[in-house]
Amino acid sequence: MLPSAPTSTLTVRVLLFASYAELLGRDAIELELEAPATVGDVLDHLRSLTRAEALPTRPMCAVNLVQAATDDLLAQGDEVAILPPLSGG
Amino acid sequence: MLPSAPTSTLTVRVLLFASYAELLGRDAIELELEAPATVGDVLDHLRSLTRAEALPTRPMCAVNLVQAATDDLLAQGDEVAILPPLSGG
Amino acid sequence: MYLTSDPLELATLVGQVQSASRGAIACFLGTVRDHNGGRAVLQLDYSAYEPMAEAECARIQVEAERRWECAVALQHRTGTVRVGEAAVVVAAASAHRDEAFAACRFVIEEIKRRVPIWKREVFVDGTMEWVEGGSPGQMGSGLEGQQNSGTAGKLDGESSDLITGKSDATRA
Amino acid sequence: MYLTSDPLELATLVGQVQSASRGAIACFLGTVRDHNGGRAVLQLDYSAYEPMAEAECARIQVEAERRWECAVALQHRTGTVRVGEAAVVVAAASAHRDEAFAACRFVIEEIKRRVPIWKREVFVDGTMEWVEGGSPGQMGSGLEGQQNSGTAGKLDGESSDLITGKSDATRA
Repeated sequence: MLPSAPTSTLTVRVLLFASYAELLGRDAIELELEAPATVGDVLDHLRSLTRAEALPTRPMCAVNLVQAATDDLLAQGDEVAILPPLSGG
Repeated sequence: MLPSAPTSTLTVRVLLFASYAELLGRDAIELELEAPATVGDVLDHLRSLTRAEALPTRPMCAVNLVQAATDDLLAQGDEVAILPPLSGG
Repeated sequence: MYLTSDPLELATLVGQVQSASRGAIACFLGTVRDHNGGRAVLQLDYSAYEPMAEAECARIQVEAERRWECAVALQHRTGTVRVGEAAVVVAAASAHRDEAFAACRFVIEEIKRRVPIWKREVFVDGTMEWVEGGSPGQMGSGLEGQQNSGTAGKLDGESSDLITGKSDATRA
Repeated sequence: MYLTSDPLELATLVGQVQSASRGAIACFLGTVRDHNGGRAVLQLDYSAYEPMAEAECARIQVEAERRWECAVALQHRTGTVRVGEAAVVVAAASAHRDEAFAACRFVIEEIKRRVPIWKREVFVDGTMEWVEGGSPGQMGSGLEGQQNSGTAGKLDGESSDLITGKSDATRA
């Protein structure tokens, strides 16, 4: 985040699944982030909670049920899901 | 058959299916043929029982459950099946 | 018995091929359609050269199970099969879905190509037609199938219930 | 609902796609295998990002039904699925078997590639492993799936129940 960023904050709900949920010991986290915030900021925060290398550099993510990129901007109330490699079927 | 063929005879059972059975009004015929006899001789006989063009020139045939060619020789007691184009499934 | 006059049960065939080591099961059902060539179909009447059809189905099963690492089951109805009922069912189970799909597809194609079974379409208007439009197959003897005209069995152009065309209510 | 914790019934899905105008029905069942990588499997535990998984399954169905002239049904289990039980079932009905097979195959491939579902293998010896060896897919948003390492979620090399590898008891 830039030093000149406004000091307003936004809250997002982060969902964790499968091995990521196990890794972080929970399946959901409420995060308050300084705006503007991106998916990557959420990932940085998660890395601070565990060993940084435990999450891949660019895990698959979704914002409000739609797949998202690491530099996508977040809005207040967004649901951010961090998805391990899929293994359905 | 050659004029010099031996005059011994053999009996075969001819099976007819589907449209061929309907064409000839029966589904089985006992035929006594002069030996040596071929599948083609059976077909010639069938053609004499109906309009010759009603049977294709070389219908699919089987002798004793195995597909046979028109010039295959027959033996006493053979089961000769004349098979319309298949339409299973 | 590969041929039966009883209704076909997909679950029964799946149960026959399923095992704890084969996780992929591909199946095919061919059911009787209600229309063919714009005409309303009531039912299909299947007849077969039964001993040869049984032998040919067994050969198809063995060939599929040898060619792919799989277990195969197949059944075909004889007699009257009504609209919506299954005339043929195939199930193929393998450890891998590529093999299961390939074996299942092979079996249904070979059934249509090689097994001496014939169907007659019975239309709602009471007319009937033998379906003989399929290309003749090469059966287990290894001999080439003879080319048959699509109108074999046609009787002098007037017996419409003998005319055989390319129509096929189960040509699916 | 495309996801369910109840046992899957192939006949139910076949009934959903079957109609008198669609005579070819191709199906696929993926069942839990008893062994994987030489280890005896007891069960698989499936979890899902349910609202996204439901949306993705709906998109897959629509895509298949638009691309081929067919009707498609699919269901995936969640929760515990025991050895021999079906984890995923697909049925595709069309007037023609080419379309039915193609649609069925497309749907199972897309389920594996795009639907946010994860499985953990529970072995007979009591150990567990998340299965995360699949290549990440491209989901409905149209964005490219990010490349994930096969060992994402691995905790410092010592938590064997978190280690994710290429093993997969339903990789069929």
